[in-house]
Amino acid sequence: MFIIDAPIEEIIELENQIMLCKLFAPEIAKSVKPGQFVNIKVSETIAPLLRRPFSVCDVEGSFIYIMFNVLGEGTKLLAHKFKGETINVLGPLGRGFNFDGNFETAVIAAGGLGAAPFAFLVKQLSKDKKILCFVGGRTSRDVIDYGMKDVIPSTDDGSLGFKGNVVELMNDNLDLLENKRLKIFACGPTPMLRALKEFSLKNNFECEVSTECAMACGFGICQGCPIPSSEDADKNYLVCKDGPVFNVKDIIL
Amino acid sequence: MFIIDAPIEEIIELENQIMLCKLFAPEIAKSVKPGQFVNIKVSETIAPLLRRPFSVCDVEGSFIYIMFNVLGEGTKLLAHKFKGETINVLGPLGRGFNFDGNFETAVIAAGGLGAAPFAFLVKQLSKDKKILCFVGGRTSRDVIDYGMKDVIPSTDDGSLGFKGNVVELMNDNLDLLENKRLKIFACGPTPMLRALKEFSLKNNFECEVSTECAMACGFGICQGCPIPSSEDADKNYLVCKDGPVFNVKDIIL
Amino acid sequence: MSKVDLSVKIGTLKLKNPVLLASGTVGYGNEISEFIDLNKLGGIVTKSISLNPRKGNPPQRILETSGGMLNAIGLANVGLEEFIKSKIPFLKGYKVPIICNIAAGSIDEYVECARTLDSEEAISAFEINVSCPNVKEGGLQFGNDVNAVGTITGKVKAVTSKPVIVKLSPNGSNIIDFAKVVKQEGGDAVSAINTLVGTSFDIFTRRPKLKNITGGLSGPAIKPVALAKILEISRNVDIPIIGIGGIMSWKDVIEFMIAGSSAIQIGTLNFIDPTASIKIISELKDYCIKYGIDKLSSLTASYLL
Amino acid sequence: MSKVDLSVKIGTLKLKNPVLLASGTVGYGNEISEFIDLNKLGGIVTKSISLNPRKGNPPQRILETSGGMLNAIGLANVGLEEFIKSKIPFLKGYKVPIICNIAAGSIDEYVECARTLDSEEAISAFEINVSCPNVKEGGLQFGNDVNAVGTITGKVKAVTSKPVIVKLSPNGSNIIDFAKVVKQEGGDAVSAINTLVGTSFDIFTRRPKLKNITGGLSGPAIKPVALAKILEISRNVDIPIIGIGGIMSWKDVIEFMIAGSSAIQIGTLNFIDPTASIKIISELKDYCIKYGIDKLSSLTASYLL
Ligand SMILES: Cc1cc2nc3c(=O)[nH]c(=O)nc-3n(C[C@H](O)[C@H](O)[C@H](O)COP(=O)(O)OP(=O)(O)OC[C@H]3O[C@@H](n4cnc5c(N)ncnc54)[C@H](O)[C@@H]3O)c2cc1C
Ligand SMILES: Cc1cc2nc3c(=O)[nH]c(=O)nc-3n(C[C@H](O)[C@H](O)[C@H](O)COP(=O)(O)OP(=O)(O)OC[C@H]3O[C@@H](n4cnc5c(N)ncnc54)[C@H](O)[C@@H]3O)c2cc1C
Ligand SMILES: Cc1cc2nc3c(=O)[nH]c(=O)nc-3n(C[C@H](O)[C@H](O)[C@H](O)COP(=O)(O)O)c2cc1C
Ligand SMILES: Cc1cc2nc3c(=O)[nH]c(=O)nc-3n(C[C@H](O)[C@H](O)[C@H](O)COP(=O)(O)O)c2cc1C
Ligand code: FES
Ligand code: FES
Repeated sequence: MFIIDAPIEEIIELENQIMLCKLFAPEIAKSVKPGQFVNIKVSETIAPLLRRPFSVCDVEGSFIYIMFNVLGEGTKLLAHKFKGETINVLGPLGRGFNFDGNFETAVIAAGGLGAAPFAFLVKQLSKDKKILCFVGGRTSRDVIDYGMKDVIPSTDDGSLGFKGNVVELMNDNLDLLENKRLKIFACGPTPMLRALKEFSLKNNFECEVSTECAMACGFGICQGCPIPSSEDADKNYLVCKDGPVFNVKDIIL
Repeated sequence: MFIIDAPIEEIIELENQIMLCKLFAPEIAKSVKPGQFVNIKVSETIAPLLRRPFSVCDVEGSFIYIMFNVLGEGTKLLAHKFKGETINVLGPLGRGFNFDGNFETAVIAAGGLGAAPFAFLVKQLSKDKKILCFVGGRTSRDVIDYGMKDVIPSTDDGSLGFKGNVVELMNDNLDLLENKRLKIFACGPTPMLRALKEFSLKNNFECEVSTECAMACGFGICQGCPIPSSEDADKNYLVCKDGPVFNVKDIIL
Repeated sequence: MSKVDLSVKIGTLKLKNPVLLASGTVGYGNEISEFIDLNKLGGIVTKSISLNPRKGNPPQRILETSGGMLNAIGLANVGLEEFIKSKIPFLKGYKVPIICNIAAGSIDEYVECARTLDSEEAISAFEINVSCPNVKEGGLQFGNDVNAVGTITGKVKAVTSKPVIVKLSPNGSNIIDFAKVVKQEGGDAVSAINTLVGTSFDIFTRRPKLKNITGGLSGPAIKPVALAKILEISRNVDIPIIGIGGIMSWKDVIEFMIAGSSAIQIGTLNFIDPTASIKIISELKDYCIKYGIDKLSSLTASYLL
Repeated sequence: MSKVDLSVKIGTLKLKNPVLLASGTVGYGNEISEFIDLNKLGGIVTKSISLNPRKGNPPQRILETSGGMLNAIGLANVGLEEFIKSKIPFLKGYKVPIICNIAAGSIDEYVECARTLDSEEAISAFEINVSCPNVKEGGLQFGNDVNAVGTITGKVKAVTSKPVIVKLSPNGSNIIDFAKVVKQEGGDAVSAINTLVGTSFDIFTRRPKLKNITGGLSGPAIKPVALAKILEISRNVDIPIIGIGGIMSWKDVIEFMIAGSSAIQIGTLNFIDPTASIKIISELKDYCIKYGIDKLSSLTASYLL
């Protein structure tokens, strides 16, 4: 884990209110794995007080990318930064995706900004796996497939691809999935992950999900980010340290 | 009084840590008088929470200037703004200098950043008064005479002009002042104003001083900025509303 | 569109909207009237008035802190007589409800002020300040004494027919007891909260930055504390609550109402943006329209726990 | 240069500098040891330990507020046995003084924990948490009861020879009474403050944002309150104080010491910058050199009022 002042190399608006930010962060770029995240101090003042967690979206040499949605005060301040400004980045944090396993096809399932961690994962997977990406959004503008390939889209309003959510989309394409040695990698809103858990259990698919939770520290000292274990009723995992990526079987969503 | 989002037309460093900022603020430019101030929100967040008061340093057409010292969080944030950014300005506030009076020579006495309000005052006075400026600073770098003329400097360390403070400087130049119909206009640290009060009372000079005080509102609603009246022990003036400029006789410094 | 009803009731006091300006943060209305139309407000709570004028504490009286500010004004005010002579006439020019805040150094002084002001038609209600942390007499001396607060409430009620609101201190652990005694003694509502006691030192002189040593903490920093106090009262005592403490936006107003407030007061925010209250009122209206809320007052204590 | 003495004493407890990491903001030291050399610290206060493991409250457990944060962790901890088995061995690898914070649901549980841990040489002192606002039993139930705090102090003192520090709540108006009873019952020091009770609601769902409804407010927002409580104790009770609440910089440390603290704890700041404590220690040294302060401890209670 490193704490570095990372100069912004580039910051662009990908879509309305969706930003992509390229940071010079050699130590992190060298050590980060897909699915891990960084915790960013978006201002030098106490407003906002806490860091903001973002998945590492991609890595290129000494640079890391983060992709983010402008939601509240923190992401608004971040979106207004300029090239050359420096932000303080803590990372890499958490456990990323486990993609060394014994599977042939990696199935990506992304809902909305859940697309964030997958450019990096897809790049790594491309070396020796087949890849199939299911990407959902509310409307065609919300279908974020940055860095993905072989994308099958869905939208809530039907404005692009299948009309429905990502899990319904996958169900609809079950023939593409059945009888494959596959592993699902998913990220998106909790209701989507919940539906996906059911879907993958039913179909006996291996599935890892990247979860989210309000965080204070990001590295295990505040106990602020529990997620209940599905095996032990007395146990919580910490999203920041034991996750954010979990085998979907291990957690209660 | 106006509350306006004023775009920054220009922001430059005059001296080490002393900034000059030109703002497009037509309503304020039109109505402000020398010695009045504006109260500026330097950030859009709650850090810092309160506005920061600054004298209007000069006016040019629809533009006002403020000159400031980078001291704490607020002025640091302000110093890092760029041309084109907008800041929220409330003003003009307070009572400025009264320079219509029956005098021939205006004597300016400025200590350090006390120079701030005088470019504007000197401009107005130039129409029909003689002007003599005494300007003090710790070292030659701290002698700020922006927009002044006929400047006689002093420094604490003797690195420029007279060695000593402004009031000692004026005492040293008493021959220039005696037997003139003059009025002193002063701004600077409280100890300087205190010494000046004594000096002007002793020599029977009319003297107005611009005072400073911690402020919350800047326009009379918080009662945060009292300055004791020298005439009525039960009375406080408010620096923001009854001042910041006072006849030195009226207040206890 | 215009069918949205922003009006609220605090006991018998009816206000056209829940947005009041808090005592000590708006003087007697004249300065802020240069920025806003007072008539648009739910009401104004005047700077605490005492029987005799008070000069207040010596400077430094205010200090910014992280997300808040400390004040130790010390109830500087013009006194009852001057208030009647020069401040009420100004306020009479408006139709905005005036809640007159009274501070005092003795129980009798509260009663005397209320009795004298009872005949002033321009005053819609009294707010009894028993919770000022910045004066030696009165203020927190009463604010931490349940019996005293009960006595003051009862005695003030006895001399006026106007609604009596008691402004409570957040500096104790038992705000419920205070709300209960106010209700029991006939008080019409409570306001919560006044400021939290705080201080700060200059690290070079080693002296307190405020001449009064301690001051009262206000602003967004205290918002979570205010909400917890309001919720506590709301869950335990059946009395209308005027919520105060760190409100910075219309969203905060909604949050305070959900937590139990019938109306709210804006304090520190007036210093930062004197027009904020009016903007907030119009944003509350937009919110009601957008979310189909006919009566804003239906939000009061609408929490789901 | 190196003649500056940063060491401080809290009763019989000697620390090489006044900077401790606060309970609940550093776990049991292992995660933060990836960022800093624990041996450089004045000490570490471990996450509150209870007799049995506690799962803590369900999420959402934390929430950012203006200049602060609310937490309702609910004393999630591994329990006494596991603490001894796996956490103490890790900490033993360091020379840093360990202050073991104990939380409990009953007086007996406090005593039982202290008795069991008394033989652990790695533990330098106990900090008794009677002030957690986030659990139903223990916590504030005791924190607001002077007699209970006295009994706990006395009974814990009776089973251990290690220094006993009692961590006080800021949620009452009478912190002096608590400090007095701690001293009277033989307690070695008090820590002040724990968090202030606060809450927040989601304006759309109308539910509290924290599952536990209320949480504890920490961070720079509460700094003025902490300083006022510390000053109050310092002026009235002759007992060492460990100052806590919103410390963000070396300047804050100096301010807390001037206000009466013998040592201080850094809490929320660890989340924002886990290296901050070490930077602060070196800045304190620079400050002492620059201003010719031989003994940093001479600042304690050096206020000029
Ligand atoms: C491990 C992890 C990885 C993440 N990766 C990304 C990413 O790659 N791209 C991205 O855009 N966002 C990501 N998020 C979410 C991101 O952290 C939040 O959007 C951000 O903190 C919001 O900050 P804000 O100040 O703009 O909003 P706030 O003002 O704090 O809140 C605005 C809204 O966002 C919600 N929100 C706040 N914090 C979180 C959070 N931690 N998780 C979910 N919702 C939150 C609030 O409830 C509120 O509705 C990630 C979160 C986690 C925990
Ligand atoms: C009527 C008036 C006119 C002013 N005009 C100017 C001006 O033209 N140019 C200029 O540079 N400054 C001026 N000041 C002072 C200016 O307001 C402060 O320097 C500024 O508020 C500091 O903000 P900060 O956040 O940088 O510092 P903070 O972090 O708030 O404080 C840094 C240091 O500045 C001191 N300080 C804070 N506020 C004030 C204040 N109001 N007055 C004096 N010292 C203060 C603090 O005690 C501290 O030592 C004026 C003040 C007043 C009241
Ligand atoms: C400068 C100042 C002066 C105040 N004076 C009074 C007062 O005279 N009487 C009173 O009851 N409350 C007074 N208050 C308290 C406010 O009315 C309010 O309860 C408190 O500031 C919390 O609200 P806020 O966070 O919105 O400011 C004062 C507050 C401030 C900041
Ligand atoms: C997430 C979190 C967990 C905490 N857990 C504990 C705890 O277990 N025991 C305890 O005595 N105090 C606990 N505290 C309180 C801190 O030790 C400290 O008293 C408080 O946070 C104020 O200091 P700060 O403002 O520097 O954070 C906790 C605080 C936070 C923020
Ligand atoms: S965010 Fe602090 S423990 Fe996970
Ligand atoms: S600054 Fe508020 S009254 Fe002067």
